[in-house]
Amino acid sequence: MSAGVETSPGVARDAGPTAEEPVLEVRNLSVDYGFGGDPTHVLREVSLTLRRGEVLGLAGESGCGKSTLAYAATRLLPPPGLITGGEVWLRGRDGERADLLALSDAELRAARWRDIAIVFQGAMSSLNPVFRVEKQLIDGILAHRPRMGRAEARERAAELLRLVGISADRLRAYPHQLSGGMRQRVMIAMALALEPQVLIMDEPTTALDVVMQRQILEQVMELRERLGFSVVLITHDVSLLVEVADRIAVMYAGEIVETAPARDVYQRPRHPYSAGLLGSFPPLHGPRRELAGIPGAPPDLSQREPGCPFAARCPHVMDVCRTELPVLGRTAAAESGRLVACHLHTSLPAGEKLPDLVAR
Amino acid sequence: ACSGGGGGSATQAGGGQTLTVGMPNGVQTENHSPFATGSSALSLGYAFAIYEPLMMRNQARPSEEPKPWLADSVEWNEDFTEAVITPHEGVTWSDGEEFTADDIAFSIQLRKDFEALNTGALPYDTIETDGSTVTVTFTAGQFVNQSKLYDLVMVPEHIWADVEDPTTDTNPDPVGTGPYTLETWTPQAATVVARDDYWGGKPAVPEIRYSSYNDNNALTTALTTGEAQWGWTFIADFENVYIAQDPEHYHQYAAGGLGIDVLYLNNETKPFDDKAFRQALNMVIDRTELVDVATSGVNPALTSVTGLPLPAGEEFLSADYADQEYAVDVEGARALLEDAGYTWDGDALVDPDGEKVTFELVNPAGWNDYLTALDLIKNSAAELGATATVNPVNQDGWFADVIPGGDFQATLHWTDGGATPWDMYSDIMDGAHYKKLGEPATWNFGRFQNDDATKALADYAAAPDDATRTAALETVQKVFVEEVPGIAIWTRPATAQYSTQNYVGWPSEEDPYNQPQPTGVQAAQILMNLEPAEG
Amino acid sequence: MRFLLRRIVFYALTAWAAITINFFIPRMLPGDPVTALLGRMQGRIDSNAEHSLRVLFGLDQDTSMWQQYLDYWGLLLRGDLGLSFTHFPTPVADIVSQSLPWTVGLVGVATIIAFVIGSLIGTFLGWRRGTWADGLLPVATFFQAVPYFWLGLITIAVLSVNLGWFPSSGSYDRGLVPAVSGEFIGSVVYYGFLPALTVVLSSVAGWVLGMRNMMVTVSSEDYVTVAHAKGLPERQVMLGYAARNAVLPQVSSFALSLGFVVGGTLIMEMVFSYQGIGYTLYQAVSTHDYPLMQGCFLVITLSVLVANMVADLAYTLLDPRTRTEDR
Amino acid sequence: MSTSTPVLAAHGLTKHFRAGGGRVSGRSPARAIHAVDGVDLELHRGQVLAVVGESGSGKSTVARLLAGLIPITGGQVLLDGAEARLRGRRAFRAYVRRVQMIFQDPFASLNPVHPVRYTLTRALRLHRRQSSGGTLRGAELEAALTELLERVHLTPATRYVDKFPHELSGGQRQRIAIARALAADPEVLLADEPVSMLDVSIRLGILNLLADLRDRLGIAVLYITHDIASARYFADRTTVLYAGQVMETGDSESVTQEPLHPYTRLLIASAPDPDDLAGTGAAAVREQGTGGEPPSLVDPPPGCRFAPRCPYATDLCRGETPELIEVTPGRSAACWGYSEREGRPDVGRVSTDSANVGGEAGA
Amino acid sequence: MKNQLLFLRNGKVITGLVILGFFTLLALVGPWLSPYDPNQVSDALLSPPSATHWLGTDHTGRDILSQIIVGARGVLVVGLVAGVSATVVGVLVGVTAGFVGGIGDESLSALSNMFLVIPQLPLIILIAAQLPSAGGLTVALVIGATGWAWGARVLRAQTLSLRKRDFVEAARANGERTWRLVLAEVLPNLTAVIASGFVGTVTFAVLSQVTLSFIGITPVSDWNWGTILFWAQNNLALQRGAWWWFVPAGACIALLGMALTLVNFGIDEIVNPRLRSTGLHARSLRRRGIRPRVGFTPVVREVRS
Ligand SMILES: Nc1ncnc2c1ncn2[C@@H]1O[C@H](COP(=O)(O)OP(=O)(O)OP(=O)(O)O)[C@@H](O)[C@H]1O
Ligand SMILES: Nc1ncnc2c1ncn2[C@@H]1O[C@H](COP(=O)(O)OP(=O)(O)OP(=O)(O)O)[C@@H](O)[C@H]1O
Ligand SMILES: [Mg+2]
Ligand SMILES: [Mg+2]
Repeated sequence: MSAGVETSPGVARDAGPTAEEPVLEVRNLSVDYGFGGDPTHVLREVSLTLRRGEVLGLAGESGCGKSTLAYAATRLLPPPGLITGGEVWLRGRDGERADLLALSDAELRAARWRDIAIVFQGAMSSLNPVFRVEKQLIDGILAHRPRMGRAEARERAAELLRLVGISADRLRAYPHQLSGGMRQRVMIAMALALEPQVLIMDEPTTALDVVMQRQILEQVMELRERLGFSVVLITHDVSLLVEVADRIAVMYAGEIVETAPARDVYQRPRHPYSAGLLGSFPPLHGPRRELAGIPGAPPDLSQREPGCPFAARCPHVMDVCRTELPVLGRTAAAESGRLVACHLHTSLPAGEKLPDLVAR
Repeated sequence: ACSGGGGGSATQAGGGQTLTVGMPNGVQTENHSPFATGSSALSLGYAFAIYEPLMMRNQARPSEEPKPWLADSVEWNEDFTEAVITPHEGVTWSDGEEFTADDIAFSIQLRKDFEALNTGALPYDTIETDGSTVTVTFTAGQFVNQSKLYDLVMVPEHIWADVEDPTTDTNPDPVGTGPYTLETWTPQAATVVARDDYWGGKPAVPEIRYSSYNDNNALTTALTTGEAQWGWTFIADFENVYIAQDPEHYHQYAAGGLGIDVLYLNNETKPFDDKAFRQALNMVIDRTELVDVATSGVNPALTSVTGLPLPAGEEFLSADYADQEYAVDVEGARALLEDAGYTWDGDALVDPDGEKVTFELVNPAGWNDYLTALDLIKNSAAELGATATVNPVNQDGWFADVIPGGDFQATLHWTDGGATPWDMYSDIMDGAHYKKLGEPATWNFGRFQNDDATKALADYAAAPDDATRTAALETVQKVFVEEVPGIAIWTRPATAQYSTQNYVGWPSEEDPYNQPQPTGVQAAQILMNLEPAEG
Repeated sequence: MRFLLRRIVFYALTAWAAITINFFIPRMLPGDPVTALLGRMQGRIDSNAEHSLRVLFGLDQDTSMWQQYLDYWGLLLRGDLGLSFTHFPTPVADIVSQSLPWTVGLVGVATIIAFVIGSLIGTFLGWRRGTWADGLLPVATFFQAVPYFWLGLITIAVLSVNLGWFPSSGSYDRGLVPAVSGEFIGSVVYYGFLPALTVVLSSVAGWVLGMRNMMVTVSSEDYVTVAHAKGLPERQVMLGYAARNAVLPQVSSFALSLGFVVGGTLIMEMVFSYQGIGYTLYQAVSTHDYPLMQGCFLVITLSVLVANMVADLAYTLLDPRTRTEDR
Repeated sequence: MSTSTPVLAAHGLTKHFRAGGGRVSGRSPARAIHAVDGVDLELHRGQVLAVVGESGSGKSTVARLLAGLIPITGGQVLLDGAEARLRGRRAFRAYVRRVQMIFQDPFASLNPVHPVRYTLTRALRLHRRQSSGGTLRGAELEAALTELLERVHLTPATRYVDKFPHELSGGQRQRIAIARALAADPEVLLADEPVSMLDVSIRLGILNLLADLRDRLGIAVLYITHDIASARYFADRTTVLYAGQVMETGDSESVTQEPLHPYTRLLIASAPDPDDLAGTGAAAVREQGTGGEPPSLVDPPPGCRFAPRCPYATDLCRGETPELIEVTPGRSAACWGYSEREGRPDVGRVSTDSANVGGEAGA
Repeated sequence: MKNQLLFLRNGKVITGLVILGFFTLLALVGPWLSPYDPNQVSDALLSPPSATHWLGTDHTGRDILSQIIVGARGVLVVGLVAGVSATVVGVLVGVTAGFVGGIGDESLSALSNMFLVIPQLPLIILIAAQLPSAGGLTVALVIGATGWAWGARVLRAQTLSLRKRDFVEAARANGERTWRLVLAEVLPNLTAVIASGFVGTVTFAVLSQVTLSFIGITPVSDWNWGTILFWAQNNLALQRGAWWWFVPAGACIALLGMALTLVNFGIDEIVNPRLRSTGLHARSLRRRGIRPRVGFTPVVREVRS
């Protein structure tokens, strides 16, 4: 398992303007739920690259495995989750690359938070209700910087809170004394405590209303600019992603079906599912348009059929779709920075004009 | 006396070993009163190492003359309405004061003044002292109650005269004439130590610890492990469980008195309202088996058809029945029933009215030996074709309702001992105790009515001369044997376990100088009889 | 602090109810202490003396139940629990104060030990669920289901009678007089070991199971995952985050389980001839010693109440959410 | 604007919850959560009224008040212009026959232990009579069941009737919930965030279904959401709620495209907008500078409840509560900025839609 | 409801149910199965297990196996009756308190807390000892009357959370009557909780009854396992080395209790799915050498072939 790097199909070296060396590289990650005779194969050989300073949006409908991907990459998936294959290469602040899945427990523990921090989907419940905010901020810092004094750590905690716009006197508060938005921000402050390379945010704002959501995301983006970490932002709200992310990866049924720069995805979705997703939410501005939606329901992950998982719902379905699983690859047009897993595009002879899927 | 002192370890004082007496009486509270029922002194028995009686009866041989103890003599008049008590000279209280006739008079007066203290219910009339003797008169003849007077323990007037209410006083600093004084007291154990100035000489056992155990099992364990060396509790299979642990030293002695256990039969309800059936049942009960199985052979079996325990009752035995012994006779019993008009339907016995004979045997749950006996009696009844069932009932209910009200068909109960068989027979069949069914009776729970017997019992108690008494007792025994008012089951002996490891001189089969239990007035005698074991 | 206020009202109410139940139950039901007493004496008291006993115990006067209830309260408020029938004329208060410390001491220590050990094992099992540690569960269920007295008696038979390692009965060497001395305290510990051991053995399983379940629930809470994600040392996650929160429901059921514990005590004291309040109660019940019965039951209930209050307080200290509940 | 009597209307609807969970019979009556304060609403046949507002603004409370599930503190609910009678079981049942509610969460609003058949049969039996007059049963019931499922596009009906909720997808569950509401043949549907728990792709199906019901059956729909874009798409009229009070109301298109009230503007600016290439939305939010949180409902600020967060707020705003002011026909806003009062704030005209800047809103 | 029966796949539950079924069978047909009349005295006094007496005899030669077989009924009947009565009261109080809320809830939960705090066994002893004839049924009812509080408490909490659930509200919005809301909407969702409370109470009742019999508070005439131990203890079975008199009855009690606890495990796992998902496959995991861990997802590369 040498670092014979760029063989994975998920890595596109020639990506757009933010092209830099990847900080996080997920390769062929597979995850099962259930240990028994018939496990659910939730993730199938998922690959993903996150570059330095980039905001990568992970979109897809509920249950397609976005959270699973985030948790599995850090080995935080609770039982009965089981990682059945793949590698997760992380380049630490010191420049060392390491496969998180191959690290010993102690090494992994050391890497967590220092290099990769997560804000969870249920960030509201991510704070231990019986400890003061201060303690929870500090113990993460002290666990990694044992030589730092308590007072110094406390100083740092106050600073972190100010960073996310909460006055330092709330350090002495218990989580239940904070509003939902404040708790969320405390979590973000906590995640940034050690200035990690990668910040994974799993639907950090679904429980909040739009005003709060906007505020928090603004803040994160601003901090990213200041501190230079990369963000994986998970949500199924595509319009949000299009607005804030640099690149978007669209997941469907445990697979990444398309990755491309955010604008490209929005304007020219190449995968029929991406197109369906984009055609499902009404625009707030601009002309009212007919909304197409996606008929049917996502497949049952525990009973995978051969072929493209989207085949049953796809308006462009072809015979090959039902028998052969499309792999993530360049489109025939070889668009820069775009990978798609769809026979419609990948099986076309090179140079052929790609079908336009956009309903608008 | 509770000087606390050195705190006491297991072995101290004069090289002699501490003697541990065990009682299964549960948690104790500090109360050294020799009067209050339930006081720790009475419950554990150390009261009897501190306080002594007037005369020492041999309860193992009730007919023996009582020995002088605190009284040199007790003289009764002809009709037993007056007793003249002469105190022993040279007795001192443990606080040094001298024991006098006034103390005796005072002690008896206490019983008269406070009904609650008169547990023997003696009908005191006058109590007078003339300096050297005390004369007590009664409102009725006390022939049968002599022993109750002898057993009265004496308390010092100079202390108790100041006690406001002797019925409730806890007697924090007990002063008695006995060989021991109280040393320490804890809820688990009371320790008494020997007096140097005891009138009977210095006791051989320097220290006695009266330990309280929560129940029979705990005490049994303590006795078998040697933790306690003297006590009494029913040990099933005592041969194996107790004696076999140390056959050389462990002993159990059952001193038969005149008390027995009786299967009370309800003479006023079916089927025991029929003499024939009572007789028949009496004939089929196997008393040897009962004793062996139910009491592990502890209680001596009754042999005389008069129900009198032998040898204690030897001299009261009516000549008519001198040689007649109980014997199982199923055939005879069946014949007897047949004569009385009983028939059999298959195996089942049918009475002359044409009803099947069934009855219920009750006793409190948990009274192990009794219940086991009932089970065996049930089997015996089955040999006659009668269907019996054993119904263990709530103990308190049994005491409160079943027994006094006569709400049973047959039940086991004891009789008092006493110095003569009068108590025993009176308890079973005295018409003087008769109460209608449902009204509480104090004795004669079976509601037996026989004028001859009632009169004979009255005569016996009041008779001035032995001849009258003998005649009366003969009548009583005749009625008992012929009418079968209740079925005598076994002797109810006073049993105790003791170890000869450290001390010898205990009452035993060979030397039955008294009954062997530690709780009772005999304790003083036993303690004074103990000697260190050799080696 | 509304929370505590409410609890206090509740405690007052419960105390009142306990006192009232306590008064009525023995009186509403049939049975008579004198006959019971006579029975206990088995012929040692002449039956003619029965009447004198009635006079003594004040059972012959016919005062109304209500009057008795009022009198009862009057006495209670003066700290007077009456005189015991069977240990006549010892005040019930004396008997109770003589036996209560033993029970509280032994049971308190044993229960706390059981709670601590059980919670620790449960923490471990819950944390390591799905491993060999799960094999301990059936053992735990077995011990949870064993009748206490059976366990106690077998322990006595083996450890005390056969091996002779421990005394089989009593709360300290019978030759000793209670004093603050090394010898006496040593003796108390030595004598208390076996009873405590059985109490711990039979109650530890409940805590193990409860704690394990709570651990399983809590360790999949987000904040535990966050603790992992923060890279905290495993011990800190397990004890500081998971166990710290999982123990909260345990504490509140600890309080409520004290009632059960006391029930177990009663049997323990009977089996080990321990001089505690449970056995005293049992004795009182079987002799219809109303005042003693009432006294014991009352004191037991009140001790459980007090223990509950302590546990409540501990809970409030442990869980900040209750402290500010309705501020 | 339709001039017909609204089928369901609320005037000055008010709901105060007791603070602290309301379980303690405490002596502190002053502490109340002003969840809804003087809300006016009108629901017309064949129209959808959207109620938007951030979390905790009282949307659900309004719905539950209208459904008669919680007692009203103040104001009136008018059914067909007459005061609705909710007291007593008969009256209540008659009321719910006409006004039905759909709950936010399709995963929670169906009892997991009952199959679809039970859920729907109960609703049918409660509200429909057999043609002969008795309780609905037998073939007629079966037919009604099938018809109901078909109405929510769950065909063939037989495939669904015997399923348990956990065997259905979220969208299917929500359809069952809607079918249950339709069983009563209601005139009003109160849909409390009917799609917020659902996936983007399923959302649309449900919204289309509701629109279809409105058009086909002429049902009046109250559509509660905090997704303002869907209000624009789906509702005829939109009412904006903030801290229990109506901030603005008007036809959906103009409310979303030319918001009058500063709060509505904030809401719209905050909504993610992929077409907003220039990031004007974000800029607008930054410009509005509206940090801070919604006001405490226990002690609502005097005056306009949005004043503490409003960049334009003046002393007037902070001191006096503005009434709804009709700005243009059919559009009103509760903002002093549109009044003629002394010291009114200058709310200007902030439009977030660059394409639509020309639209005028009389100030 | 396949999901609800899922717990049957659990080894623990199956073990529990098998043991329980065995004892139930004994309780039903025991008197016909028992080789002897348990009261039948014989000559074989206190004999160790033998071909004629598989579990030996007691001090009067009664067959202990027969006593255990016949005694099963007493134990189970009391457990059942106490369990049922306590559960009924618990459900009534708990669900009512949880559903009505307000002052009714306050007083009902105060009541049940009170019953929780008052020490139960002493109270039972107090009551049982006073009753003129405390037969098995009486004891069961007393246990039931004092043992409902725990269940009520749990049920109240559950009902409280259920009452606020949308589906109850939805049914109400549909015009359902209150009693129907309770019976048809709330109660069915509580079955697992009720069942687990029931099993718990039965366990407690069995242990209480056995204890009461053992200390002789209740009649020892009806055979149950506590009665056997009562006789054994009173006749110094342990001191006499008669283990066959003491051990089997105690083991039966423990086994029964264990079976009930195991069944309860299964029910618990329905109530708390987290317990289930982990418990279910633990063994198959171990076989594959995987240790499921919190916080460190196992990585098993070779699995997918
Ligand atoms: N413990 C589990 N056992 C079996 N399957 C599970 C388990 N947890 C999750 N899954 C399944 O794994 C799939 C992916 O779940 P995941 O939580 O990653 O989805 P998601 O994309 O994050 O969805 P959401 O947007 O709702 O958060 C889902 O289909 C889910 O049903
Ligand atoms: N039963 C209740 N008791 C006390 N307060 C309540 C109750 N129900 C709602 N509230 C309060 O009333 C306010 C409005 O709540 P409501 O549920 O109507 O908001 P909402 O607009 O529906 O929010 P969301 O978008 O989160 O559903 C909130 O502050 C809430 O805390
Ligand atoms: Mg997710
Ligand atoms: Mg809501």
